[in-house]
Parts: sequence; C-alpha cells; structure tokens
Amino acid sequence: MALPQRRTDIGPPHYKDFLPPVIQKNYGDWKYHEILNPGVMVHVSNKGEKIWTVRVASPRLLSTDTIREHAALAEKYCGGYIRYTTRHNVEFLVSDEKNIEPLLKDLKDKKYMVGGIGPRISNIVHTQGWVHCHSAACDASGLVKALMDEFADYFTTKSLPNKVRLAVACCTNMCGAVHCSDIALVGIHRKIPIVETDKIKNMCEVPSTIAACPTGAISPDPANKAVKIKEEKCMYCGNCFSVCPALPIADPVNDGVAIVVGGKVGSLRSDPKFSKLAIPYVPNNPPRWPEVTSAVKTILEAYIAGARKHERVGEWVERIGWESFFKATKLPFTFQHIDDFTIARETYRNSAAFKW
Amino acid sequence: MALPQRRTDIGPPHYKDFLPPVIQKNYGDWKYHEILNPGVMVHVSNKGEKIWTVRVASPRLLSTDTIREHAALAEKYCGGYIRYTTRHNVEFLVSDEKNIEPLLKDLKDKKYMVGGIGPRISNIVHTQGWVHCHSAACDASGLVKALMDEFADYFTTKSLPNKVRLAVACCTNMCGAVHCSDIALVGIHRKIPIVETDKIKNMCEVPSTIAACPTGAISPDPANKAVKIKEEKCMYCGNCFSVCPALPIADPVNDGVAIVVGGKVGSLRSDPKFSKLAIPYVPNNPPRWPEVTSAVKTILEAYIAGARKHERVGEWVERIGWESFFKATKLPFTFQHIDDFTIARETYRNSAAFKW
Amino acid sequence: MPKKYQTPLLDELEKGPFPSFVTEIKKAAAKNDMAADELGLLEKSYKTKRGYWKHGGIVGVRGYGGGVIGRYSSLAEEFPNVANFHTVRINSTSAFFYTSKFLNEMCDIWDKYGSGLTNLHGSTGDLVLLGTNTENLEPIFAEFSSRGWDLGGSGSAMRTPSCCVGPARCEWSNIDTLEINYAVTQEFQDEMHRPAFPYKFKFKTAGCAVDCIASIARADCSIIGTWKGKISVDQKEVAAYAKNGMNITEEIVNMCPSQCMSYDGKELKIDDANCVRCMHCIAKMTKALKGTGEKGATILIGSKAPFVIGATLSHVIVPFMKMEAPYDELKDLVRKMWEWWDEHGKNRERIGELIIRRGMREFLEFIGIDPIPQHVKEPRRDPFYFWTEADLQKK
Amino acid sequence: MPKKYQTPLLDELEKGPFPSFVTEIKKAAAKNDMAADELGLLEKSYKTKRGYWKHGGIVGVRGYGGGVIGRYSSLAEEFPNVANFHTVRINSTSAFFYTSKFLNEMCDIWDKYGSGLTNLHGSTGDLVLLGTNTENLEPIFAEFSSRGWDLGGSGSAMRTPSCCVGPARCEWSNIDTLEINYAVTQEFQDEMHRPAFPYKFKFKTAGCAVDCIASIARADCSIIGTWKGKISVDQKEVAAYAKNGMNITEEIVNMCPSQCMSYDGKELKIDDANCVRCMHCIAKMTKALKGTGEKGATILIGSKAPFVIGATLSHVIVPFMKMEAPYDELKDLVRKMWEWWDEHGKNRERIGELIIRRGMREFLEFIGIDPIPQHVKEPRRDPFYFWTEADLQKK
Ligand code: SRM
Ligand code: SRM
Ligand code: SRM
Ligand code: SRM
Ligand code: SF4
Ligand code: SF4
Ligand code: SF4
Ligand code: SF4
Ligand code: SF4
Ligand code: SF4
Ligand code: SF4
Ligand code: SF4
Repeated sequence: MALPQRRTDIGPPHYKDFLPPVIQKNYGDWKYHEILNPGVMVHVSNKGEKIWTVRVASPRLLSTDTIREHAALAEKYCGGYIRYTTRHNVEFLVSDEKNIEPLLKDLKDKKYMVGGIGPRISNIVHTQGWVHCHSAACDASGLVKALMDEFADYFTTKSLPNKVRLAVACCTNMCGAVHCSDIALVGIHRKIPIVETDKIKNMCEVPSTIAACPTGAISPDPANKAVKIKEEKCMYCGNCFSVCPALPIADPVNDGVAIVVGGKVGSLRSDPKFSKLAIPYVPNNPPRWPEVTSAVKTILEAYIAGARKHERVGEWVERIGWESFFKATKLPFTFQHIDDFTIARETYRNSAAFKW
Repeated sequence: MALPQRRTDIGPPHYKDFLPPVIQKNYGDWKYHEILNPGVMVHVSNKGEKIWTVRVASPRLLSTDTIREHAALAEKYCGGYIRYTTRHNVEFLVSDEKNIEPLLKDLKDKKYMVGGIGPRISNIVHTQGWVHCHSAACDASGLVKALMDEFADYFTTKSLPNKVRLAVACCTNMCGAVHCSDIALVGIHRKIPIVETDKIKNMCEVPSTIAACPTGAISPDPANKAVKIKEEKCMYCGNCFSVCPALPIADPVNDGVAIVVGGKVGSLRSDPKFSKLAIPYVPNNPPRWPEVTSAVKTILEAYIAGARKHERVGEWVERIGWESFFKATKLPFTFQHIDDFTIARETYRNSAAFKW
Repeated sequence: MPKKYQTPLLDELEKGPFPSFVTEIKKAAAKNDMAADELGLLEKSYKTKRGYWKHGGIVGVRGYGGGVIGRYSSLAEEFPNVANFHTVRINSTSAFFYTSKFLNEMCDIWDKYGSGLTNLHGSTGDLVLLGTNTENLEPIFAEFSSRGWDLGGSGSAMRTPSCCVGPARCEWSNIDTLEINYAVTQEFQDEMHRPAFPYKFKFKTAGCAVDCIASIARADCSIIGTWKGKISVDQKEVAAYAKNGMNITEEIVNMCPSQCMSYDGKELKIDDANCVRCMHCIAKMTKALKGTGEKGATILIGSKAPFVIGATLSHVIVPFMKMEAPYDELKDLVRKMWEWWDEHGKNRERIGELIIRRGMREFLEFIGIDPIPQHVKEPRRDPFYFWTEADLQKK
Repeated sequence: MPKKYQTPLLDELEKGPFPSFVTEIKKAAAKNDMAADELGLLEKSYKTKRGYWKHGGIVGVRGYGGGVIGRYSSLAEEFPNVANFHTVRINSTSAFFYTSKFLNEMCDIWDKYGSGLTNLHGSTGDLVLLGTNTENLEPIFAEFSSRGWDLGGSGSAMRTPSCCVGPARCEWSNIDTLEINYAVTQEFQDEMHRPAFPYKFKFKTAGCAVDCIASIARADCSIIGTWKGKISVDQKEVAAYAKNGMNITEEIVNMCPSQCMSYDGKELKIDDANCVRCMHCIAKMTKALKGTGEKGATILIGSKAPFVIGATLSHVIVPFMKMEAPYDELKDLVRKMWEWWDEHGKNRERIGELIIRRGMREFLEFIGIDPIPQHVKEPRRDPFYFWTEADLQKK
C-alpha cells in the first residue's frame, strides 16, 4: 500500500477548523462565566450566547480506544467538538443545554471522573517516568494515580481555599511546572553516578559533560579520555548522565521523591513564586507510594486548616512564615532545606523578626 | 618629662564609671519615654525617676576646643555626664529638670543646633573623605554639611512620616551604613585604574590584587611581574587600589557620587533592607555639591508627599513599586540601575503585574 | 495475540476513582505487541524500582532534525517489541481543540504504525504518540503531513508553542492567543524542524496575567495579554456579589496587591493608575469587573527548569506590545533575540541563562530596547556598574 | 604660629545652620601645625577634586598589631606637617558615655601630641584621634593606657565592639548591651590587638529589634535582644493613645507585619504566638505595650560592606540565647566560629562570605547547631542537595 505524499514545514492545521460554531461566532466576545458545579461551567457572550464546558479527568496517557470513546461522546453531545486542557483534562464543549444532563449521565455510566473546575485540585501536570524516559528517578503516572485517588473528592466535589496545582517530574530536568506548583513531587537521586570509564570515550563528549555539572564536580581524566567526579561536590542531580550515558545514576535503593511547595505562576495577588523544598526525600515505594501521598495529605490539610479564602499555598505559607509551616505540618527541618546553591545567600534569614 | 607607665590589653574603662547616678539607679528599669520636643526627651523609670536628654547636632569631626566646651556644658548642667550617640550626636544627660531651660538657652547662645529626636532627619553617618582617606572618590564631611544645612529644619522642627536615616561613604568600601540607609551617598569612580606597571612588583602582591577584583578583570602580567586589567570587565570599584597602591583610580573629572535609597536596619514592620540605586552619578561639585543636595531633596519630598505615617522610605517605595518611585521623583532610569552583579537575576521583574 | 504479562503491582493502580493509565496501557496491550511489552517492562520497573530506558540515538524523518524522541530499552531481549520505542511529537492545534473526525483518523494511523499509546498532551503541548519503531517513522509522518499535520519540535530547536484557551472561551483574554500561537508556529517552521540553536526555545502565550498556560514558568518567551485602560466596574453586579455572600473587603479589597481599591459597602472604587493588573479582582468578580482600553501583551523572557544555574522565571522585556496580525513587531523582536543568542550562547545554554551571564544591558541594547523600571523588581543594590564612553559623555 | 592658608572654598562650608567641620579644623589650625596643614591640604582637594593621601604603611605601638591607621600625604613637601598623619583609635566606652573629666584629659593629651582633631566617633565606634606623627604614637599610648584606656582594633583583627544605649536609657532593652559589649571587649583583647584573623571581625549589640546600632547591617556578629513571652497590654494607655489622636487601626494593627493584632475601638488584642517581635507596636505605643517573659538575644552572623561579592546583612544563627554574665555560651560560640573561619577563610574573606562560599551546613555542623526554619527566610528552591552517609542511614 503506497504511502500518501508527505509534506514538510506546513505546521499544524488552523485552529478555526476545530472550533465549535458558537465559539466561532462569539470568539473574543465572551462576557462572563459561571461555575455551575465542579464539572460544569457556562460561558456567556455579549450576544447572550452560551457554551457549556463539561470537564473530565484524564490520565493523559491514553490508549486509542479511549480517545475514540472521547470522539464518540463529542460527536453525540457536542457536534464533534472537544478540547484538552493545559492540565490534560478533557473538555466537552456543549452548545446545546439539553445535551448536558445526558452527557453527564453517559460519563457517569462510563465511570469518567467529572470535576476539576473552581477552587479544587485539578489534574496533575506530569512527565514520563519509567514509562518512557531514561532519566527517571521515579515513575510519574503511578504517583499521579496514587495522589489523584487520594484526593479525588477535591476534584469532584469538595472545595479548597483556592486552586491547588499539583505536579510531578520524574527527575530534576523537571519537564513540568514543578518549580512553580502549589505542591509538587520531583524524582531525585542520592548517590553519585557510576563512572563507566571505559565507555566514556566512545559515548560522551568530555567538555559538554564537564559543563553540564552545576557544581563543577566533574574534571577531565585525560589518561582514560574520560572524566572523574569529585565525590564531595556531587549533589546527584544527574545532569551529567543526561549528556553522557556512561555515567548512570539510577539507584533503586537511594532514589526517591522530594516534595516542594508554595509555587505559583499567575500574577494574581502576589508575584509568581518558585516552589520551595518541604520534604527532601521520600522513598520510592511503588505501586502506590503511600509515604508520598500521606505527606502530601499532611501539607494539603495544613493548608486547608490555615489558609484564608483565595490564598494559594505559597501565599498562605508566606503570610504565616516558613517556621509556622514546619510547625503546622510537623515536618522535620533538615540541612537539605537550607539552600547552598546559586542564590543561597538570598534565602538566609536577615531579620530579627521571626516566630518561635 | 617622663612618660607614664604604659599598660597593654586592659581594654576600655568600665562604663559604670561614666553613667550619671540616676542611670545607675534605674539601669534596666526604664518604663517609658516621652519626646517633649525635637531636641528633648525624658525617660521615666518604674520608680518614677527621670532623666532628660538634650540632643545636639555635631559635625563629628571635632576640635579639642569644642570637646572642652561640651565638657564644660556637661559640668554646668549635667553633673559632668555626657554621651555621644551611635549617629554622632551629642546627648546632654540632665538629671535635674531645672537645668533644662538654662542648658537650652546656653546651647542656643552658643549656636548649637538642638534636635534630631523623633521622626526626623538625625545626623548623617559618614566617613573620612578627602580629610583622611586615600581611597575617597569624594569628600564626606563637606557633603554632610551641605545636606544638613539644606535639611536643618527636619532636624530642629519639622517632622516626617518616620525617621529618615542619611549616610555618606566616600568610596565603595562603604565605611558606614550606606548599604542600609533611607537615603545615602557613595563616592564612585567611572574610569579604570591606571596600571603603574613598573611600581607593582615593589608595592603589590599580585595574587591578592587579582583576588580583590569582584569581576575577575585582573590577570597576571608575568613578564613585568605586574597585572593587567581587562577594560570591559572593570566597573571601577577601586578594590584593587585598596590592596595595590600602584593602581590609582582617583579621577577629578569622572569621580562623583551615587545616590541609593530605601534601606533600613531595624526589623520593625518589614525586614531590614538594602539601599537600592536611585541615581548612578552626580558630579563632584565642591564645596557644596548643589546637584547632590537637590537630588536628595527631590527624593525626600517625594517621600514626604507619598508615604503613610510610620513608613520608612523603603517601605513607601516597596508599597508603590519602583516604577512609581521613578515616576514620582522624575529620575531617569538607566542601564546602570539594572543589576548585573552577583544576585542580578533575583532583581529581574518576574511578574506580569506592574504599573505603567 | 500480543504477549500477556502478569502485572500484580500495576494492577494495584487500576483500583480507585481516578482513571488509570494502567488500564489504558492494558487496553492497547490487548491488541498491540509494543504496548504489551511496554506493560511488561513497566511492571518490571515497578518491581525493581528503576527504569530500563537508554539514551535516544538520533532518529527522525527525512529532512527534519527533530520531532522524534529516540528511545531504546536496555532489556531489548526480554522485551523485543520495545527494543526501540520512539516518541513522535505531533504539533497540536492552538489551545488543543479537536474534532472527533481528526481524533479517529489519528487513532487509525497510530494503531497501524505505533503502540496505540499517546499523551494528550505532552507538557510542552505536543500531541505525543508514545512509542513506535524506527521503520514506522516515515509512514507516520507521511500519513499525518498528507492530512495537514506536522511534527513538533525537539532538540536544540524552537519547540511546539502553546497557548491558553483565550478568546475561544474566556472573557478575560486581551489578545488572540490562538492566532498568535498559530502565527508563531507557522513563521518559524524552519527553526522548529532543523535544530540550529544553542539549546531549546519555547513560546507560550496567555491571554492575561492569570497565565493558564504557565508561560511565566516554562517558556523562553512568555507572551501575556494585558490592557492599558481602566477596570470598568458594574456596581449592580458588585452589589449582587455582596448579596450572594462575598465579603468584598476581605476577599477583594484587602487582597489587592497594590491596595488601590476601596469599598464602603456600596460602591467599589479602583484607583486605576495604581492598579498592577494582577487579575485577582477581575477573576473573583467576573461579572462586575473588566479591563478596558488598549489591549496588548507583555513580553517576558527566560524561564526554564533548574539546570544548570537553578530554575528561573521569565522577566519583563517589553511591558506592552500591540498584538495585531501579522505580529511583525513580535517576530522581529524574536529574530533579534535569536541573533544575539546564536552569537553568544554556549552549547546547552538557554537564552535566559545567557542574559544572566552577560547582563541585561548587552541584551537590551542588541535588541534595541531602552531600560525602564518595569524591567526590574528593584534597582541594583551594590554601586558596582559599568559606564560606556557614550554614558560618560551624557550630561 | 601655625601657617595660615587661604581657604575660599572651605569657607563656604562655614555658612549655614549645621555645625561646620571647617570651623572645627580652623579652631585646631589656629594653634596646631598639623591641623593647619590639614586645612591647607583639604582646600587643595576641594579645588582639584581629589584626595592626596597615600596608603598607610604599618605603624603602631610596641606589642600591638593594630589600633593605628597609618596615613601619608603625597604632597609632603607642600604640607610637611601632615607628611605622616596617622589616626589613633581609642577604644570607646560602652554606649559612648563620658565624663567631662575624661574629655578634658583627652583633649590635653591630644593637643600635646596630635592635631587636636578627633572624630566622636568613628563609624565602627572608636574614639578617633585624627592625625599625628609617627613619633607621637608611643607617648599617646602611654598617656592613655596609664589612665585606663586602651587602643581599639584595626587590620585583620577583632574590631572595637559597640552597642546601643540599651538598659542605660531605653525601656525596650532585653539584654544588658553595655555589659555584653564590655565583656566581649575584655575577653578578646588579644584578638583585638594582634591581628591574626583572615580579615576584620566586628561585634555590635542592640537591646532590641529596633537595632539602634545598625548591627544587622555592619557586624560580623550581631547580638539583638528579644523576649519569649507575651506582649503585655495596658488598655488604659491604649485608650489614651487613641484619645490623643492615634489611629490605632491604621498606624498599629494594619502595620503589624504578622497581622496578629486586632482592635475594636476599645481593646487591643495581640495573638502572641504569631507575633514576630518586630517592635513596631511597642515603639509607637511605648506606654501601653511591653515585651515580657524570658529575655535573651538572637545571634546573627555575617553582615558587611559590598566587597567582594556584594553587601550582606547578618543572618540568624541562634534564635535565642540567654544572656547572662559571664556570657560563656556566647564566648564559646564565638571561639568555635573563629576556629572554623581561621581554618578555611581566605585572606580578606569575612566570615559571612565564607559561610556563603562553603555553605551553612558545614558552618552549623562545626559550631554544633542543628538546622531550624528560623535560619532561613525560605527553604531552597532547586532540588539539588547533598546527603552524607549519616543522612542516608536515617529513616
Ligand atoms: C482550561 C484552562 C485553560 C486551558 O487553556 O486549558 C483554564 C481555564 C480557566 N481558568 Fe485557569 N485554566 C487552566 C489552567 C490554569 C493554570 C495553569 C496551570 O495550572 O498549569 C493556572 C495558573 C496556576 C498558578 O498560578 O499556579 C490557572 C489559574 C487560574 C486562576 C487563578 C487562581 C488564583 O487565584 O491563583 C483563575 C481565576 C480563578 O480561579 O478565580 C483561573 C480561571 C480560569 C477560568 C475561570 C477562566 C475563564 O474565565 O474561562 C477557566 C475555568 C476555571 C477553572 O477550571 O476553574 N485560572 N489556570 C486550564 C485548565 C486546566 C485544568 O484542566 O484544570
Ligand atoms: C515528553 C515530555 C514530558 C512529558 O511527559 O510531558 C518531556 C520529556 C523529556 N524531556 Fe523535557 N519533556 C517535556 C517537557 C518539558 C518541560 C515543560 C514544558 O515544555 O512546558 C520542561 C521544563 C521547561 C523548560 O524547558 O525548561 C522540560 C525540561 C527538560 C530538560 C531541562 C531543560 C533545561 O534547560 O533545564 C531536559 C534536559 C535536556 O534538554 O537535555 C529535558 C529532556 C527531556 C527528554 C528529552 C530526556 C532526554 O534528556 O532525552 C525527555 C524525553 C522523555 C521521553 O523519553 O519521552 N526536558 N521538558 C515533555 C514534552 C512533551 C511535549 O513535547 O509536549
Ligand atoms: C575611620 C572609618 C570611617 C569613619 O570615618 O568613621 C573607616 C576608615 C577606613 N576604613 Fe572602614 N572605616 C570605618 C568603619 C567601617 C565600617 C562601619 C562599621 O564598622 O560599622 C565599614 C562597613 C562594615 C564592614 O565592616 O563591612 C567599613 C568597611 C571598610 C572596608 C570594607 C570591608 C569589607 O569587608 O568589605 C574597608 C576595606 C579594607 O578593609 O581594606 C575599609 C577600610 C578602611 C580604611 C582603613 C581604608 C584603607 O583601606 O586603608 C579607612 C581608613 C580611613 C582613614 O584614613 O582614616 N573599611 N569601615 C571607620 C572606623 C572608625 C572607627 O574605628 O570607629
Ligand atoms: C540615641 C540612639 C541610641 C544610641 O545608643 O545612641 C537611639 C535612641 C532611640 N531610638 Fe533609635 N536611636 C539611635 C539610632 C537608631 C538607629 C541606628 C542608626 O540610625 O544607624 C536606628 C535604625 C534605623 C533603621 O532602621 O535604619 C534607630 C531606629 C529607631 C526606631 C525605628 C524607626 C522605625 O520605625 O523604623 C525607633 C522607634 C521609633 O522611633 O518609633 C527608635 C527609637 C529610639 C528611642 C525612642 C528608644 C528609647 O526608647 O529610648 C530613642 C530615642 C529616639 C529618637 O532619637 O528619636 N529608634 N535608631 C541612636 C540615636 C542616633 C541619633 O543620634 O539620632
Ligand atoms: S522529568 Fe526527567 S525523567 Fe521525567 S520525562 Fe523529563 S527528563 Fe525524563
Ligand atoms: S550528578 Fe550532577 S552534581 Fe553529580 S557529577 Fe553529575 S552533574 Fe555533577
Ligand atoms: S568609605 Fe572608602 S574612602 Fe571613605 S573612609 Fe572608608 S575606605 Fe576611606
Ligand atoms: S577597579 Fe574594581 S573592577 Fe576594576 S580592576 Fe580594580 S578591582 Fe577590578
Ligand atoms: S490565561 Fe487568562 S485569558 Fe487565558 S484562559 Fe486563563 S484566564 Fe483566560
Ligand atoms: S487587578 Fe489586581 S491590582 Fe488591579 S485593582 Fe484588581 S486586585 Fe488590585
Ligand atoms: S536598639 Fe532597642 S534597646 Fe537599644 S536603644 Fe534602640 S530601641 Fe533601645
Ligand atoms: S511586635 Fe510587631 S509583630 Fe508583634 S504584635 Fe507588635 S507589630 Fe505585630
């Protein structure tokens, strides 16, 4: 069977071809929206026209079977129109109010999880993990599943002081928004890479391997056309392994998950914030990482108990102070929490005003 | 005439010998104070005893004649007790209320400037300048005199939203609290040092000269046992000259004064803050530096107009935002204002929220 | 019939309310050899607590330098169907709108040539086809491109740009995020498909400062919509919010970062000159408040993940740019930035890192932008700075 | 009769209300050759806009390595009486209290052996005798030390410590600043007079967080008094402040950084557990509020001027230390810190710079202090950190 004629540099199709008619007509002319329930919102245009959105959780890793099911539902209730969100949820775009209830029922029957709109936990931005990446210090999809099962109520019904954005990255490359999330997990190593001296000269470029190290721990080993790692300078980030496969760092015993908190990206109320280290290490305990989910739960519950309405996790923590965060969560504070990287000095406590 | 027997490592006398009796009796037992007027306050102890303080401005650079006059006044009105403040004012410590008016009259007759207590401009912390330091890029005492003449009313009578701490340092060694003052001046150079190649080998230690450079602009010149300066890396700080006299940097044409604002040291209301660059350069124009005093006046007046009661300069600026500071003062914003030193990245505007 | 693996550990992850990725893999594994081996391999990782993927070699389609992530298993003998298992990045549509027709076609192609597994979407925003063999790459590309779809970016290239839903379904968008996203993608096709940069370069476009695409955290170029006029206040709607139980003083006025609002129980007033357009009040009172006047975008540069010098957020370069098709001002700016980056960037140095290394002045001067207070949160603290000869001449 | 110089420029600085340093120099110059040449030299600087002082050679008194700042003029022929013109630093008393008797004696000695010019005080806190010749140094030292006074610090040594007026005349002091200052000075006489450190080391002690000695900005070791109990509230005095026109809500409650106060027009309440002890409310309502309970100090380390890596502020090391004579805990801590600094500090590296260079962990471990959240404003952001073997063993 002959292949069709390939074309290059055409880019994606124009999005107009994928917009429901009501959106085409009211494009850029929306007036307001209302959240009808955790899974349904309606946007109303200046012309008075409406579009209903029904949001459904997705594991993001989808089989073609499931995508076909999405397509079938979209065809049945939405004129064939559907979108995915920036956090990987599915949005059914309903133009006809009549279709909402039947759609919801159908979704319920098919065991879809409807929700995520408003001050809730929405889907978890995440990465490949053991599913597909060579760099992973933990899985991603499994952690997401375990967490979202734990917090399902906050997706489907319960509300929070504000949105809580969770993220998971399986290594410190952080292919997600971990560094700016309310609560996030990142896979980490805790032992230095193994230097496979013999392989380096064939597999790696020495200068770029040296340049990859954030702490300058790598130096040339000219005799072997290889590199050496200064043990006391290595903080196990794995960036050298990213550029040089002959420096494997994965370690089933010592790898695990760090938990960071308090980041955000929007500029509402307070500037965008980086996430900060809350727990330096939780062991990899697949398939459900119970220690991780329970730690996240601790943090989430402290936030719920302490935050004012509309406060994001980071805003709450900054208002009460990090010393109060560690008190409220009973999390231990360790040497790992104290920054010693590029901007360390800016994090020291330069004030006589703090809480006991 | 034989010299008396020297003693070593005895340290200073015990302060008890210099405390007025009422202080000795109420030491650590003060209850409250009241500011009676800009130059007089009274402290009341739990026993109900009182000590009055009359504060007088001092140029800090004092002749023995003047110190003898201080001593005489202290003897006449204060049982011989006197102190100097951490900002170099004179404080007459009056135990007997009756002595206050006569003291004030005497001070007035002798043209002393009484004031500086409360939300005012107190004395200016400053340094040596051309009077005694080899490193000075401007004078200090002259700048202080010019400023304090200009703002005398804010010492003697007028009040401000809060204290405004002024400081002057004659070079970037900053022998004062310039880096944490409400408004401060610092002497700067704008041309690279002259490398007196022939003299270096006798006068300087090459490694410490190289280490002194914050930007790594200095490299060895082994042929001449000297150093070279990479022009495009030098930002004229003069630290190399501090360790190597064969690198003179003073330059009557290009030296001048930078003005920094918004620093503080107390932890009240907000954490201690660094001063930030407001004006990168004002020319040296002795004897009265009119451009400097007028620039400081501009800043001070904007503060008075804009600040809430109890707000320090830095607190006011942070509330309104630096873009509003530059608008309110009409000061130009230049490339010099944008940090490119060690923590530059922390000063970039990481937010979509700012004022036009 | 694909091989069937015992997966006691993964089976645990089919329990619970959230949809299971394991179920997804199993669905595909039921009819697809690659997916089956992926499942087996993953179970093994769950048992041994480590991954078995190796670095990707360079694989791809003819004429392109990117768009495919090469991936090889280190257990090729045990799991031969994922011995090579590359990811194909299909450039998604603006704001991820699709039709059922396209989705079905996509599934047909992917079932034929791949594992049947996808990511909708990758976190950059590609439609990720998760795992296929080297020999299938050209057919897949032919099938998609003949239908009007192209590959996304990978490697040291421009990456697939993405944007928030914006004007398509959001009342707050100040710019046409979808069109900007499309225009940028089309304009820079060569830069996407033939990696020639020092490192990757990402664009993300958000209609307002809420930033639903997280552009400020993970785009070399963040384009964020904003406005220059007043916030219009519909006092009747304000009253309605109050009536419905909103504590306007606490929830809105006190939370305004610039403290430029006041509310006396009747009227909500905004001192627009001091508003920083943070979007809080508008987001929480969407029926009552709206940004008005001239619309445009703030252009911020330089966010990225932690390597090598620590994570960065994008920072303001152009506080306000009119955003009108064909977006020449933006395109020219981008080309200028790239020129500077190409010239000075080291291998694997993102543009934001380069700005930090060489200083904002050089960057701004090169792209022809004057310094303004909006470039910084605060001016420098230490009085150490450079003067050019031209600076010294200025009075 | 000392030489008389024309000083038209400096004369301008005798005008105006603020006391004039020029008048001071002239007073001395009328009877002192050195002061006269200082005046002439300074006029020249004012004319040419540059200084004429050279680096100091090493001058001092027998047995001491510091206490004198050597200074030579580059115009020795034109101004021979300041050809060498060294500064003598006399260690001041705690909080700068003096008697007229001492001041007069000091003036007598200084008129005899020096320029008659002084600084009361230098910005470190020394009683600065400004300018004398090398041959007068020993006599001056003999005169002062025989009367019970000693030199202060200079060079790579402990510098003259200083403190706020504290318990002597301030109701807010939580510690005996004067006694701590005295005890530290006496304890470390050797470290003051015989420079043996990598660089200078400064102590400053403030009775409370108001920090009237600016310790947090310019002391390698800042000692700041604080308390551990409640803030007592005298509601009658609160009412009096309100009556006298204070807007308690705006001036106090709204300005409290931890938002732990409330005021209903009658009663002022403080949620002490959330108070950060910033001193704002106490300072503005001194009659009504007072810190109570256990008293002690926070020890902060590391502030300094900008060279070489940029200015720093001191940062918390010990959040609370009881401060009771003989202050052994403080002295032991200081000795430990110095040991570490001596071992690792480079030439001209302050202790704060060393902590930044080698990291807080090494420093804290060496001095035997556990990590606590109070050490930081916020935890690290990037997940890059070290694990010791011991850390790995911990569960
Ligand atoms: C669908 C989506 C855009 C898209 O193009 O796909 C979207 C849609 C909306 N967002 Fe968003 N946001 C979306 C990702 C984000 C992100 C990005 C992210 O999470 O990576 C953010 C930034 C988070 C941050 O700051 O870290 C985000 C922060 C917000 C906020 C600000 C919350 C706050 O106060 O900090 C609002 C306003 C609000 O909720 O009051 C908002 C409001 C909205 C509104 C109400 C906008 C509108 O008028 O239509 C939309 C429905 C809200 C809802 O879901 O509660 N959206 N929203 C994204 C949904 C993801 C999902 O499936 O859950
Ligand atoms: C697939 C994806 C994760 C996901 O599951 O969604 C991904 C996967 C990989 N990323 Fe990523 N990155 C993905 C989005 C990101 C993001 C998020 C974003 O783009 O919004 C980031 C953080 C933002 C940024 O760009 O800094 C990100 C930061 C990195 C980095 C660190 C780059 C840096 O400058 O620090 C690397 C390392 C590298 O480039 O060598 C990396 C490298 C990788 C590699 C190619 C690993 C490698 O070194 O070969 C991963 C391939 C995994 C695989 O086998 O499938 N990935 N990567 C995302 C791309 C899908 C897509 O095209 O839609
Ligand atoms: C006299 C005095 C200024 C004054 O007019 O008050 C002074 C004068 C000098 N200081 Fe200073 N410093 C004086 C307080 C300070 C302070 C403030 C303080 O101690 O509270 C600082 C800032 C805080 C700090 O320690 O960082 C200060 C930071 C410096 C520095 C920069 C040190 C650094 O680590 O960055 C230098 C440069 C050096 O050490 O080579 C310096 C060097 C000097 C030298 C010795 C210049 C030199 O390199 O030879 C100056 C001698 C001037 C002269 O000829 O009389 N001086 N110096 C102050 C000492 C008087 C006294 O003992 O009471
Ligand atoms: C005399 C002196 C202490 C000494 O040991 O010599 C002193 C004495 C007092 N200070 Fe101070 N302060 C003295 C230097 C400082 C400094 C240090 C400095 O300026 O270098 C500061 C820190 C400034 C900063 O944060 O940058 C300082 C910040 C304060 C404040 C805090 C102001 C604020 O709200 O930010 C107060 C409280 C107030 O004024 O309400 C205060 C209050 C006081 C009180 C009321 C304390 C008391 O109860 O006795 C004293 C009289 C106040 C006045 O002068 O208005 N004092 N005061 C110092 C006077 C210097 C002078 O001659 O003017
Ligand atoms: S975060 Fe690391 S392990 Fe995970 S997909 Fe990205 S590069 Fe791979
Ligand atoms: S793991 Fe990270 S710190 Fe360690 S040698 Fe490799 S790049 Fe350097
Ligand atoms: S600031 Fe500079 S010039 Fe002034 S006294 Fe200190 S070292 Fe000398
Ligand atoms: S003046 Fe400063 S920046 Fe220039 S060479 Fe000397 S030490 Fe370096
Ligand atoms: S970023 Fe703004 S415009 Fe875009 S979807 Fe979010 S709220 Fe709407
Ligand atoms: S947009 Fe933000 S800054 Fe502007 S009025 Fe609303 S809350 Fe205040
Ligand atoms: S620092 Fe505190 S105790 Fe010392 S004088 Fe100032 S206010 Fe009083
Ligand atoms: S001391 Fe400061 S933090 Fe404590 S109650 Fe008073 S103002 Fe608030």
